[in-house]
Amino acid sequence: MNIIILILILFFLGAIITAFSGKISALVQDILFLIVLVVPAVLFFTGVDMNTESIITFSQAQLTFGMTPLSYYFSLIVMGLAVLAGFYTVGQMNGKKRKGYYYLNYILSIGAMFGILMSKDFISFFIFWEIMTWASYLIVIYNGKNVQKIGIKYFVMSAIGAYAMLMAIVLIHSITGSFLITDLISEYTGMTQGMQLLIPALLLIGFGVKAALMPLHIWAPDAYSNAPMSYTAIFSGALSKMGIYGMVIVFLSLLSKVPEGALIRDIVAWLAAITAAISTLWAIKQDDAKRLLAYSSIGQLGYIIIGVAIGTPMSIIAGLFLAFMHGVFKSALFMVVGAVEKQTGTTDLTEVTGLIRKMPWTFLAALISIIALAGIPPLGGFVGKWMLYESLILSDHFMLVILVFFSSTAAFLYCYKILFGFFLGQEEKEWAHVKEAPAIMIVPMVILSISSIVLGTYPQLILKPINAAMMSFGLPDTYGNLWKESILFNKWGNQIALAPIMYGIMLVFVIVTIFLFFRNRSRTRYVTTKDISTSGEIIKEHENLTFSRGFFQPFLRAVEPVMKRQIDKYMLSFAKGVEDLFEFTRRIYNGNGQTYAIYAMIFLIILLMFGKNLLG
Amino acid sequence: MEGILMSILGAIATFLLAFVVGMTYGGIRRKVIARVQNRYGPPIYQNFIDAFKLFSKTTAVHHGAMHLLGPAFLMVSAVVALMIIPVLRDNIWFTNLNFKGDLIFLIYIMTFGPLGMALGAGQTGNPNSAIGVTRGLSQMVGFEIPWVMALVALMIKYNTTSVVDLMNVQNEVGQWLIFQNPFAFVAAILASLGMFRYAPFNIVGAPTELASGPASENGGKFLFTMMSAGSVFAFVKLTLLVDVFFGGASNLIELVIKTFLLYMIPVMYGVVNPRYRTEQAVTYFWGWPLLFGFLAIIYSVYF
Amino acid sequence: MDYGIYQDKLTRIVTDIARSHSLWILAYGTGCGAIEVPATMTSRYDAERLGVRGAATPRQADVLMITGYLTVKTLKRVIRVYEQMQDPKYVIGFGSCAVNGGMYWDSYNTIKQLDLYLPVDVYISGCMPRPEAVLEGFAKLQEQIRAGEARGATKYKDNLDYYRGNQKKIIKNWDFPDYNW
Amino acid sequence: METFLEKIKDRISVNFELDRSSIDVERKRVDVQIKKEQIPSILRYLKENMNFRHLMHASVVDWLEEGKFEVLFMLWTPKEKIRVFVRTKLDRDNPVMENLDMIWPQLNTYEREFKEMYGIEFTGLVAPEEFILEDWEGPPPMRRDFDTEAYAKDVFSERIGREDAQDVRETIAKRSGEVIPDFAKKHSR
Amino acid sequence: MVGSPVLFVAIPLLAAFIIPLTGMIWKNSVRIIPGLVLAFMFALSISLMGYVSEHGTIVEVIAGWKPPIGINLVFSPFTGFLTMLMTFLGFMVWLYSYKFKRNVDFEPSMKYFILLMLLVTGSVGIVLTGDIFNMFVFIEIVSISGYGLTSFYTRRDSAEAAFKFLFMGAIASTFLLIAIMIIYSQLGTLNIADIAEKMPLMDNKLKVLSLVFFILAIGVEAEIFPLNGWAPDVYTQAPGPIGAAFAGIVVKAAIYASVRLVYTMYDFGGAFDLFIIIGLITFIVAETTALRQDRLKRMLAYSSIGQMGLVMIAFGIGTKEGVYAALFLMFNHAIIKSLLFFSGSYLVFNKKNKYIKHVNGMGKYLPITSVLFTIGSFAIIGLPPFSGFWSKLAVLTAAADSKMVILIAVILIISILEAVYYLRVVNRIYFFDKKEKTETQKPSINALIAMICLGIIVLVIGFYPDLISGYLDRAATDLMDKGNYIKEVLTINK
Repeated sequence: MNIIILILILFFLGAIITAFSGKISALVQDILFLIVLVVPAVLFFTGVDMNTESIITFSQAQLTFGMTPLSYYFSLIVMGLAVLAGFYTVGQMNGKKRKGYYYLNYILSIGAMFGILMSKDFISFFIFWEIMTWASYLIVIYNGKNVQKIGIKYFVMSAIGAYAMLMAIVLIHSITGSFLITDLISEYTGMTQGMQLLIPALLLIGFGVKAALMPLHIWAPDAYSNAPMSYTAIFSGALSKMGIYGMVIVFLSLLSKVPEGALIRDIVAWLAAITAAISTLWAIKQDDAKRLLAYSSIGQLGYIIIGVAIGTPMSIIAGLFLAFMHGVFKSALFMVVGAVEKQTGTTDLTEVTGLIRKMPWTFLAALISIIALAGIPPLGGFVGKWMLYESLILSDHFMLVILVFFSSTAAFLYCYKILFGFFLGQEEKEWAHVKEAPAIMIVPMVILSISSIVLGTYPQLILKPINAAMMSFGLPDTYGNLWKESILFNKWGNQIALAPIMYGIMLVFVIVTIFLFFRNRSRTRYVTTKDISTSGEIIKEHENLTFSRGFFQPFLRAVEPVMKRQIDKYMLSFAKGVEDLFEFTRRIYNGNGQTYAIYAMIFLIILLMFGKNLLG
Repeated sequence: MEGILMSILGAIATFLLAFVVGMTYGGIRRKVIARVQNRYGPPIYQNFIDAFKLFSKTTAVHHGAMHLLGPAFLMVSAVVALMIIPVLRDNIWFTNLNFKGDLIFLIYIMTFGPLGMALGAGQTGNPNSAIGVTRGLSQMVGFEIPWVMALVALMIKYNTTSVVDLMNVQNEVGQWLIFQNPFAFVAAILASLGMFRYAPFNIVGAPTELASGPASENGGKFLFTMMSAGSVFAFVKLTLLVDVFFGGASNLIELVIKTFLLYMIPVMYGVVNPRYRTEQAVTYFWGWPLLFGFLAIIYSVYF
Repeated sequence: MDYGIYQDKLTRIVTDIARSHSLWILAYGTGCGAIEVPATMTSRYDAERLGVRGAATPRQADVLMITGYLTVKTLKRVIRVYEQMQDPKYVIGFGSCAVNGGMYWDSYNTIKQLDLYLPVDVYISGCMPRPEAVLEGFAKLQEQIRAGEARGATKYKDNLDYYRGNQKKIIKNWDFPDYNW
Repeated sequence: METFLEKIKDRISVNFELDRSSIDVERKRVDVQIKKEQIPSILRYLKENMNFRHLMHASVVDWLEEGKFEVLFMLWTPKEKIRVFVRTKLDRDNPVMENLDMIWPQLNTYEREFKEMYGIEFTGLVAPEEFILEDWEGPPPMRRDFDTEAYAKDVFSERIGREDAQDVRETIAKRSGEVIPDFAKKHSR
Repeated sequence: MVGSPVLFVAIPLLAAFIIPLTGMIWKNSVRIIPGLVLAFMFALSISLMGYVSEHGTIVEVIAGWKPPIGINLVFSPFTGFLTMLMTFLGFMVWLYSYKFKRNVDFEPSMKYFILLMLLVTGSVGIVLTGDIFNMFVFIEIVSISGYGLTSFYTRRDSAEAAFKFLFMGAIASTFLLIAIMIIYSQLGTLNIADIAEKMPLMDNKLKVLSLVFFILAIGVEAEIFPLNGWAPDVYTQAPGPIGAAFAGIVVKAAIYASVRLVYTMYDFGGAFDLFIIIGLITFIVAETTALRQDRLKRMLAYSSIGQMGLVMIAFGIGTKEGVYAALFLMFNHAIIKSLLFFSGSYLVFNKKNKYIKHVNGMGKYLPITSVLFTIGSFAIIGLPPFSGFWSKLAVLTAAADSKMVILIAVILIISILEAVYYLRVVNRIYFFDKKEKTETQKPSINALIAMICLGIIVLVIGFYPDLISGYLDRAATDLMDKGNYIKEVLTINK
């Protein structure tokens, strides 16, 4: 049996077995869950190579599975995150209800993502896409809060995307007579101009929903924040990347081949830039860590989409690199929030304060991930952002640079807010009992944060697969002279020379830190955060002076004109208008037999009037 | 071995230069403010005395690891920025790590310090610190936009993100960029008002309002670290402006003259202005500076 | 004063000179005396030329200026502020109220002898002292520092029991944190 | 104006049983005295029915000789710009009164002050903590029978040089040759 | 050949007469015998299908009169497929309703099972017959048993619904008869194959007139807009399983009739456009109306109408792929909608008005039924890997091959609405708290078996659509090949 099929079967059978093994014991269920995640990952990393291909034939369609360099790259994200978040999940779900339901959908969605990446034709792509959608939908409504609003919003937006994609798929089929992705690519240039624009546009709508591109993003904040955090790590880290994956295919193999593609590319890039800017502002406004990170995810996906959409080799590298990094640090952050939620029971940034001494490891993971998220050297986030700026400037997208810069500067605001809200500030009596999260939750977070450090210094670790993926799209081999293209590094010639800089920074960091930190630490004593200068007032035990409400109020006042207009509201009022319209059609059926008879007569008359046309 | 020793010595020399110049400029600023207010003012070396006193003060308490690390972050960021910026043009002195001095790298590494400091300030538990930090971050969003617009205008025009390349361009043309794209200079200098955080943009550490904001729990050596990092930062910012708009400096005297003249702009603007409120400080940068930024970009793209 | 590693006399002299020329004051404006501080700082008298400069918080300050009468309630805050200041630190009692209660000598809640509770380095008399007097007070303080005599902080630490005893006599509900340096 | 003030006074006296009432045309004010039981109702009446919405001030006078505390509420109407003084007398030995801060919330502050300074009890008053006198254990200090000098001598130590306890006023008068009238000698410290 | 198609008609009719008699002896025989008959019919259809796939179409002549004069039954891959589907569903409905309301008296329950059997028989007859007058007769059988079943509960509302149905049915019968008369007067024959052959001889105007009358008449049963006003009432008022029978059996038969008209009897292509237009309007109106329903069964009814519109669209595309898609849709719809009606009836079992809000929190009390309902919902929305996806894909592919881009867009947009209203129900089942303390009815074991069977079919077809795609393919080829039909029917020698 082919190994890809084997992995898929393992996932799907394993999901069902895991779901029902809860009847035996919770421990067995946990172990099975981990086995079902780890074994396919091991199989994948050892057994799958670019030559494995397998075909399942149906009368309607041929399902072709195989791996491309691009899907290998994305599989790295999915498989790695799935395993890490899996361990985290076991810790987080410990003692929760309906574990079977959760595990089932978790594994199903992972399997579906893997299926998407391994699909070489649109039918299996779409099937797995939809499995992923409803599995994630079922997890989004796991908590059962506001299901009618959030769940329906997510599902409707997904349905819009999926049906747009489906339409594109059947159009492709009608033109090429095949569902294979490679056939589409090879026959794309021969299509009519209308189809050349329509098909990518429809596909982009489909992918844009999952990648939370602007007018299609309205589901994301609610869905991200309502799912359990261990899944949101997957949701934002891996699942949204499926949209990116599709976009890469559309942009690189379709739109870059026709001159009209530039229009769509620019539109998407602009939408993405606006998405990034606006959602960053919204993230600043949030007081709930989950929602904050949700908006932040949308913004970060915006950068990735910009990189992919611009389409110069450099920007694609930037986009793909950021996609990986975003998977790493954003999952770590969601895990941090989940850990805090588990230990304190809330994610409200205005309530929880001063956990740094209670949960030091969690804080460390949060700190490193936040630094990566903010794009500050020497961590991984910076490398991606740097390449993005470079590529935007070199390709003369100057207004996009400004927008991206604006949003990434504004991102510092929420970065600080989340660190401050949970971990800094005064220690409160209410959280005095809080303990560090269990090790099974800590370890994945720490591994992820370490990888953001490592990838900042050694980006070539993932630049190699990125390069392979890009070469598979016919782009030039940039791995060797990647940095030549960027004017940054020509002092060191054509080798990858990020490391010396980063070493330099780290050296300075270590020297100064050791000098100041340890020197000061040995000479000073720790005093509690209640011992602060407050005009001589002695802070009582029940008093907490932490500044947490209305955190960026002045800033938000400054940007209020932008924030007043919400797409969400427009869409809702549109939907409401449509429903009212349907109320009108409903009245056609008024329940009166005579009316129905009149309808029949009118129908007869109309048919007779147009009877001549029936002759054809 | 010798090379390493030399580069370490060079780094120390750069640091000392930046420290001395930055501190002296700070002293001059105090003197200027005093004179504008019809006072005699402290001596120019007053900042050195203050720094030395702070350094010699006992520092007995800290509020936790981040509090200890905050000033260290600030210092790291200042030193790294200093190591990267090309101090002198065509001179082997003071070229530490600067791999042609990438602008984007510089912008980011310069935000790293304040953010680290903000974390340190956060852990002290003093509400004033956090308020100051939020103000500072808000203001940063404000001034970064025109600042980046000005830089992007130049980067697009000359298709480079390197400071050294920009300096070379000015040398080849024989004309400073301030004359080639005056709008960019105006936008950048207006943005730098916010960057220096002098009045009217001193909303972060407003002493009478916030009890000096992020610094409010830091005394002694912490404050000394912050003060010297601030001086180094001031030097870095001035050098950057000089490099980008005034063709850099080929020797120290030229550098000092150019930076001093530039430094006087925010100082003079500050002495005659009261303090803004936060949203005013943010939206200030989205008015005229933004317009100049647009003009700069349009000018560099179409002319 | 705890000089720690600065045992060397030359270093001590240099630091003392630096300290004397960089006095960051924390003006505890308890009474009417607070109005004289701005006059001292601004253009006519300009205390900044002596290196005197306002500090925002006790952590940064060197000099605690108690400008005016002290009630029991404010004494508590003043002690707290003083304890939060970092070594070396000096206290200036400012105005006759701070010296001996002044016109509130028979008030039911005015402290009439500040040095029972805090080690005062310099008293500036007057009701109110004029800025010239304030400047002279600073000059005196600088002299003391340079001479190595202004050792209020050490005195306070060494005789903490004495000061605490006096303080506790006045302040009934004692809820201070421990003095930690 | 006079008739107008009279009218207001009449209107009050129709509704409430007043102990004493007068008008002051020059200062545009009506002055009424009333039993303490009727204070809440009269204040509410004045506030709601007669548009005296603004509580300007409330204070206490210690009539040591009478053995009474006089509590005074000054109300003001922004429309006619007229003041009404409502007074009541409490027994000095047992100064108890009803809590009034539901009529004007700012009365809470006044009541806390009266409680600390005069020892007047307000039944139902909710005060979060001490108002001015932290850790005060002595008698209410603003009562006229409280001997502040003795108290200060007892609690605070005098700085040496102030033992003579000269009266400042007298010393200055002696130095400058000023003649202090008799009535001012006793209680004018 | 194991049996003859005649048995499809003969056995049930015979049984219908015998049952009252056996009922006097053994009460339960009234329940059981119809089930046996239906099971037999299903088995027969399977065996005949096996034969047909090897030897080709069976044309059974009744009483020895050869076509075009005599009455004949045509068991082709197309009709056979539909027969199999209908008999299977009929059996499922019987199985499901075997103990559906214990409190029903003996007398009505007798009526119920006989009528159900007749309903299935009539539908099968419509499909199998090769003669338009016979078709009329079978339509009347279906209608009359349908009226009876609608008013089964003998309540005011069900009587009203039945009356509406009757009213529309009467109009339909009239026009059907007129259309048959026109055909007969012009061509002198009633045999479909014969008519198809002679059709070019007929006057164009009369041709159009007769087609219009046919469409009007059959459209009532086929629930096309605007002739479907009776349907929601009937679905709501009839017993739960009867909704499934209507959606899965009767409507399919009617659709078959109209398809047979357009594909075989008449020879002009404009009718295909008419199919698309009517189908589209039906689809849009029904689905939008379903969105605004607050009662579960009405919602299902409108959804059913909408699906029929989609089937019409698929037939209207007119290519082989279109027919394939339409057949696939019919199959899926029959299975899935029956599943939804079956499980939905238990979810709102003891409620008078059967509001959607009554399903709140049922996931906890009726887990299996709820899961089945969820599967059905997901399938009918067209989510992979359930069976509904493949049929939807087939429709869209067929439309795309015919370059009907706007049609695809409309179908997909309306499908979003479908997703919305089904998900509302599913959300209510699982994530809302049960409000009032109404007692819930656990499904009886036979009902559970029926539902699970259907659910398994949904899943299996979803994972492996090739199970039936062979049948569908042959059926589609059969329908498209008009000449072959005529030849096979007319050249029969026996």
